[in-house]
Amino acid sequence: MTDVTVENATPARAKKGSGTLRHILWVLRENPVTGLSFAMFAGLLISALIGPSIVPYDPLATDASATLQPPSAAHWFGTDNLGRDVFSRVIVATRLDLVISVAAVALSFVFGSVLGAIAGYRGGWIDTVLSRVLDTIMAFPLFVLAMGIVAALGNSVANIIYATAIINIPFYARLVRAEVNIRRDAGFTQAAKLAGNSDTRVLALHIFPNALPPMMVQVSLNLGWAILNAAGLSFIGLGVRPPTPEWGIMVAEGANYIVSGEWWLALFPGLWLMLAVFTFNLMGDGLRDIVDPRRRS
Amino acid sequence: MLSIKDLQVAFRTRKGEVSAVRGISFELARGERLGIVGESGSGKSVTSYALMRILDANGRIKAGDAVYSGIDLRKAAERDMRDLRGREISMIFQNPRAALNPIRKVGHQIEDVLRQHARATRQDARQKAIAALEAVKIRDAEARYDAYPFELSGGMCQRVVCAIALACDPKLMIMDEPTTGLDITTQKAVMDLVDELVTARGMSSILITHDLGLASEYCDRIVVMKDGQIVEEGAPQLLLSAPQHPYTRKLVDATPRRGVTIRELLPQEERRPLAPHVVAETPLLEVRNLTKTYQGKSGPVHAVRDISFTIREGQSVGLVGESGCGKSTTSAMLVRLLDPTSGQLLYRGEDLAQMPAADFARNPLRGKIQMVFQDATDSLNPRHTSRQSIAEPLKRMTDLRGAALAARVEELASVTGLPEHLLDRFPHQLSGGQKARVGIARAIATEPDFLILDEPTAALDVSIQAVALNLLADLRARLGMSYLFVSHDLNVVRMLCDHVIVMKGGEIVDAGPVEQVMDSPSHPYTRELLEAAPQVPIPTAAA
Amino acid sequence: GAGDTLVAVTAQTINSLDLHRTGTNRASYAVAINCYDRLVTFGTKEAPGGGLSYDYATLEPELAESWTISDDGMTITFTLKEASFQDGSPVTAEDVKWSFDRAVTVGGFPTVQMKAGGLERPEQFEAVDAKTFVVKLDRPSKLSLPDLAVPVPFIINATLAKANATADDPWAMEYLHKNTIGSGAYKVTRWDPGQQVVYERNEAWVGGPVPSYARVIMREVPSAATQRALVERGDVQVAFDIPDKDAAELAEKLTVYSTPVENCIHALCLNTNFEPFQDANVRKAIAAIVPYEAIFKAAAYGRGAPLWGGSAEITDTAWPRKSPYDTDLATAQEFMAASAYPDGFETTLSISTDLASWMEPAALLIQEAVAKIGITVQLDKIPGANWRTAALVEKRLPMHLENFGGWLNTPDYYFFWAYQKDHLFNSSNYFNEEVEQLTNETLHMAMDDPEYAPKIKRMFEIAFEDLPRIPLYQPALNVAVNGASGYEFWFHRQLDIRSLSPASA
Amino acid sequence: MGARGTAIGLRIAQAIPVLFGVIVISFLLTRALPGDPAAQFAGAMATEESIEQVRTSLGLDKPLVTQFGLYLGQLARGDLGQSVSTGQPVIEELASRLPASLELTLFALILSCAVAIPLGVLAATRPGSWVDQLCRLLVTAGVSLPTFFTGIVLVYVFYYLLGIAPSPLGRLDFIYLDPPHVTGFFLIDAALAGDWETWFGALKQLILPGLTLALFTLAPIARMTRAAMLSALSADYVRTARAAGLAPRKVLYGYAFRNALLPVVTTLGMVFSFVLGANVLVEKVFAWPGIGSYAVEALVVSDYAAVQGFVLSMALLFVLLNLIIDLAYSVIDPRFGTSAK
Ligand SMILES: Nc1ncnc2c1ncn2[C@@H]1O[C@H](COP(=O)(O)OP(=O)(O)OP(=O)(O)O)[C@@H](O)[C@H]1O
Ligand SMILES: Nc1ncnc2c1ncn2[C@@H]1O[C@H](COP(=O)(O)OP(=O)(O)OP(=O)(O)O)[C@@H](O)[C@H]1O
Ligand SMILES: [Mg+2]
Ligand SMILES: [Mg+2]
Repeated sequence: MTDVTVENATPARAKKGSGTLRHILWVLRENPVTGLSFAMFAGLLISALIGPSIVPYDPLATDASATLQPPSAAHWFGTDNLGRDVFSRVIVATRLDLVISVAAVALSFVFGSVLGAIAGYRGGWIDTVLSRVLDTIMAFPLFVLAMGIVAALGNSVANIIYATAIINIPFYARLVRAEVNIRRDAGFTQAAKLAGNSDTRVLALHIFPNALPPMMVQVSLNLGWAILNAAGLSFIGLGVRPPTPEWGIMVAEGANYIVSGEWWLALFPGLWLMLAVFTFNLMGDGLRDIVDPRRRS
Repeated sequence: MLSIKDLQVAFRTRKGEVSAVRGISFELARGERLGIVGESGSGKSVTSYALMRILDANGRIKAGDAVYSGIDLRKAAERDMRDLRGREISMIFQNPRAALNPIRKVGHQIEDVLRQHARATRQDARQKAIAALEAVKIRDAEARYDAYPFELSGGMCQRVVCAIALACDPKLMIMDEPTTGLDITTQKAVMDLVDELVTARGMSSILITHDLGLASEYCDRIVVMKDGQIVEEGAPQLLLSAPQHPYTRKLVDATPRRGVTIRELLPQEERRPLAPHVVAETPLLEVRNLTKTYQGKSGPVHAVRDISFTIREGQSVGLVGESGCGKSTTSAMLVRLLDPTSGQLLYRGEDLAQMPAADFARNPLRGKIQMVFQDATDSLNPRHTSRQSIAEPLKRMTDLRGAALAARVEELASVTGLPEHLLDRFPHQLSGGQKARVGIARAIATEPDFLILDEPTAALDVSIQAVALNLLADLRARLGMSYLFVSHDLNVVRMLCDHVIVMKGGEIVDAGPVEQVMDSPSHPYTRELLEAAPQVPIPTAAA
Repeated sequence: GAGDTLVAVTAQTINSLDLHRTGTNRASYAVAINCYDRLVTFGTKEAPGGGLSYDYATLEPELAESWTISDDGMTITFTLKEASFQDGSPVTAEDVKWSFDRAVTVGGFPTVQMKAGGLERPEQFEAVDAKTFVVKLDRPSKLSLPDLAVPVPFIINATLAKANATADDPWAMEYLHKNTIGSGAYKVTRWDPGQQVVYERNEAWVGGPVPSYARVIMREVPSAATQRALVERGDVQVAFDIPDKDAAELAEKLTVYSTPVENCIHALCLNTNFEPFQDANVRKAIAAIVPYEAIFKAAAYGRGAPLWGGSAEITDTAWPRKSPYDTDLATAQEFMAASAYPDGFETTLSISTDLASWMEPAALLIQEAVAKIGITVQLDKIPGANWRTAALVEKRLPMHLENFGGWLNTPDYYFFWAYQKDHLFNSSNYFNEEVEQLTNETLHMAMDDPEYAPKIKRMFEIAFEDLPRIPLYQPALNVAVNGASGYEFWFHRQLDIRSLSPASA
Repeated sequence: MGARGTAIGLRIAQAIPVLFGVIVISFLLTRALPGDPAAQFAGAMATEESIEQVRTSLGLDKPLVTQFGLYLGQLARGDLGQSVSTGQPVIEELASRLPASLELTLFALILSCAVAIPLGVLAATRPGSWVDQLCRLLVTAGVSLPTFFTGIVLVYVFYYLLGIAPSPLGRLDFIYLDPPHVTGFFLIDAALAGDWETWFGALKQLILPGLTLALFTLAPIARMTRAAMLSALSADYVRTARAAGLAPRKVLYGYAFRNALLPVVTTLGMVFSFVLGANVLVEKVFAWPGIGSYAVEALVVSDYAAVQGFVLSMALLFVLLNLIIDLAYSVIDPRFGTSAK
């Protein structure tokens, strides 16, 4: 009997694994836009991972003899005012920008989820207090709050991440709160309690995962936002430190060169920035479908 | 008046074309009341949408003819169809509250139809709308004109929907499960009203339902649908007493009614003898002065007021009553998901009410008191496969792990008749009956002594309900469990339970052995309930 | 009509109409210049970069008709012109006294600047009669008269001011903050903080020739690109203080004046409080590795004047002057090898966010260059609000860029601020006894004093030997002009609108 | 009406702790800013004493708690203090700059709604079609562009290269005079004064920055409209309306769209407050004299009163906005304020 079940269980489990993979592939194939966005994301990831080792020039190396060169075969995206290769800088910046956005979103995801889940599940005064605190953050002009935080803490990558995370927390918390709230008394929640789960387990393992699909859409929007936010901070001089290449700074600095005709300085980083944000935003629906088992057939 | 020939409807979906209706034909004479019955998904609704040409964008009539009073419904221009809808043919849908625009005054919604079909002008629209409301016997129609749907009860909403449907004196009325979601007493009142109006105006009607009782009570002729086809049609009496098609027979058999045993709901070939269950004298659960008061926004809500009863070991107790009478609240307290405001819950003499519900998860008795939920879909975590759902209580409350756990899950699946290959499916990939089985398997996983069944079959088709009820009866006999069976279907309670409790407004108004309470009801409310339930005029299947 | 209106754009914000007020920023000095008169002003000469420049060497009357200096050099007597304020009342010596009293009393920058010319207390000023005004000095100083030509000692309509003064506010700070009540060439008729200042001509001005433009609008446009577009398209006539790069490129299409700012040096400072920089060889090694040429190109786009590769021998007292250093890896390596840090070290190079446009490219190039001699440099961008405290007050930045420029155009004045112990712009914490003494001696000494030149040359020698500040280049003030003429450069680096006229005229 | 009144009263009451929280946080945030405002404002040449003097006059020598107490007292008198860097009372500056930001934001939102809502409706009526996908791509591209970048590119193309847009110099070209101040909104003020030349002048200035912001806000509005329309169109009441023979227009706009408006209004409110905060960057590009650029300048120089005043006014605006949304809700949705949903 035991042997039989072991044999049975194994293929079942194996089937389940490939089922997930098949599901992902199906989601990607089903909607061309989603498929496209994931392909672009893969491209971004690859350039973040191996970009620094394949770029043709050292992104920090200046070259006084080749400043402000328009795009050419040697410098695909041209060079900047110090003769640095814009293409190399754009590619190398991918990693930092992804790190900033992913880290910021991860932080706000975790904290926002915990806060929102507790508020939504517990209700009562905890909910009231938490909601007021979140309202307070939301009542701030968010970009200015981020500016204030970075200005106060100093403009390091970590602080940019913290600032971005803080201003995003309310969005996650509210979303999770609402999602948890509607499932607080759902049948499967009660069933989970009947199965001997403590409140914490019910919340963490049964209710919360069901809030994931809508959160994925939020995550994708926020990933894009985080990059734009960092770029905005750079624009007003609160970005990461030079000479580190970062898209926002490159666009912000390059912006001053547009009118003088050196359009490539802002255009290419801007294009990459836009491409990344675009990719993130488009990925939302796909991500949601992937984490949503109800979309499986 | 209406003649349909070989109608076929198909939908384009991601998985290719789905044919929902595959060549049905029927005729409807002037003044005739036709019933369409069949299980869920058999194409009843789609047929009616096709007649009205209001199919979803991905659906289309593939073939066949539908002619209404000489107009070819399939070929008619959209303009003409629009003119037809509401004026010649009207529809009423299930879930009346959702069928009304939530942010528009009901009077205006009636006016919209009147004005659209030029039955009213700006000046007299209001007056005609009020007249339409009065026609459906809404009290104080003048005042209701300005009401929004959320300010009305379910029954009143359905009357408004009727008023909209009848506003332009249509010749044909299509009712798609008009009473689902309504209380049994309200259901009767609404159906009686509609029937009266339809008859009085000499209209034809089509009643779509899966309740044979309802159809036989309010229709002159019934067609039975299965998988997009009509399998049988005829007068109710004839059809019900001598069903020709096996499917019809199955349907007729499965319909709960007076004087049949639970086994007789099943198709004949599946009726194995039912092992008797033993009711001991020892009380398993004694409920004493149980009270639950919610702190609502507008003052306290007394959901359960001071109820007491006893459930003995092996006994099945039915709990009936109208929506909102406190059935679910009571069961939630018994199963220790909810703390009572006051009162005692003596489980084998131990007062469970002393333990806060929040801590009960760690109590060894947790596994002994389990529950099957009203809505199987809602009670399964959409992210868990059947296997995970069934294994959950075992993992939490037993030491079974790995292969032993898998074996136990499979055993439970086979006990509840769930095919093994369904264990790795997610709830949305299961049918209603299958979901119900998963719910039951999960509830009995820890071999509880006491099982609460909160309307476990309410969302199921009759034939599936029949199987589920029999399964429960078998399990009871096999495992010697006690049941508290919550339901509003008195016929079901009669078949499954030994004892019955009738609740109203949070109080127990009547209680006693099933036969006594049901056959010679003493309390007027019990009588009202019994009368409202549609009775299937089938002579007890002799065979 | 458009002909008598001039529109100028600048990135700077004017935050007060009163230079004496605490917190008034540099851009606001323009108001004092254009709307008020001083007793004297500087003459005009041809500027080195083209166009006109003020001439430190000649003083000309503005409100004063004439002046005499007593033989001991301690008393200066001014006779005032027949002038009237913009409300019609005559300008009297009392007004001058009240204005000077105000400048030396209110504290902050005006008081400090007055002190530089030896003007410290109200008792030093006397209104002898309506048209005669006397300044008494504690000691003769060559800086006193020029100090009266800087924007600070501007002359206010004292009667009107006093009428608007209160017990809490005896100097009518609130009133002058929002009103210009002078006798100058223009008055401010409209001030939208953060947006624009509108000047209107005072037809009765006697301080100089009546300006051509009846109306001048100074618009604040923070974006350099926008400024450039505006002036290039001719929508504005003057883009004031534009970035070097725009200046370099616009020069091909429009008239661009890039005047090297007198007595101003962009320098790399090495803080002697930090160990490696106490080592003269390290300082020299750095001076020999700095890529001057590249910095001048990348940070200044060749605008301004180079300050490297000069001759080792000092023959004149011109300042700023070229240092004897040039980029030379071998020399740098030699110095480094000779130092206590042959293997290099790590340090931080700080720049200000407010001045990033030149500091950042310069810092990046320096960072890259010094890496070649083993010095690892981390760049640190300090918020503008923090910069002054960190760099100048606390002097806690080991290696940083600095841009001091002295208003009074003498080398001793520069040394006073930038090389004397604890003085504000001595951000390197430099101390050298001989320099202290030389500076003190030369500060008030007349420039034609025979002792003056040798002492100054000695100062230069020491400065280039000790190298607390490595001169990079002399910056330029860039002004693009499209459709106007008569631009004149001033040491205060604000736009003097009085001399401007339409190009065709 | 009673229930609505109570509900709105409740919202106002709920705003009080939020405002207090904002006051505390903004106070602490400003104190945490780097830089010594006293040193900053004493000027480059200031001496120790003059810095101390400034410190005392700004009240920065007192302990934090006392400073906070003083600040609260000031607020209670309706005094937001004086900005040190511009030397103006904060409240006056906000009063003159807020309308500029509001006008720009509102203009951008109206522009954005005019495009996004029809686009969303269109996409919802043809879900999955190429129109739908194209809409999605377009609006996503819009929201992917950093606003300052879009702004600069627009200026470059439309002003510098083509010369069709007016110079990006704030709210009004200098050839016009400001319209007489009534509301502070130039378009409204000029219209009130009947000065159509100025009105067009002001409109021309609004177009590029408005477009920049509108591009950025298309996505959330269009997406929400689409989603809300989709769910409204599949609702039972729409089917009822269709079965009753109502005209498609009536069904689409009278039934589906009005219901879909509810979530769209919420989104609009969020977008509005977000854009008002994000204005900063666009204002910088277009030299727009709004409160965003004011806040940036103040923040950079640690101008406490100005930053605090800005944050507080934004918070008030936020509260007001939520109230307006609630009001809009209560107009659209009769269920507002009752527990029914
Ligand atoms: N828009 C649609 N797209 C695809 N398939 C559809 C669509 N609408 C209905 N169907 C399919 O058509 C079939 C018939 O559906 P219909 O709603 O008519 O069933 P029914 O008999 O009314 O069932 P119930 O009693 O549950 O209401 C079902 O299999 C359903 O899945
Ligand atoms: N959390 C709650 N707060 C306030 N009132 C509640 C709450 N839960 C239930 N009630 C009220 O208590 C009463 C009893 O509800 P209960 O769910 O027990 O009814 P029920 O008999 O199960 O009805 P149904 O047949 O519709 O399931 C109802 O009036 C309900 O409105
Ligand atoms: Mg149906
Ligand atoms: Mg219930």
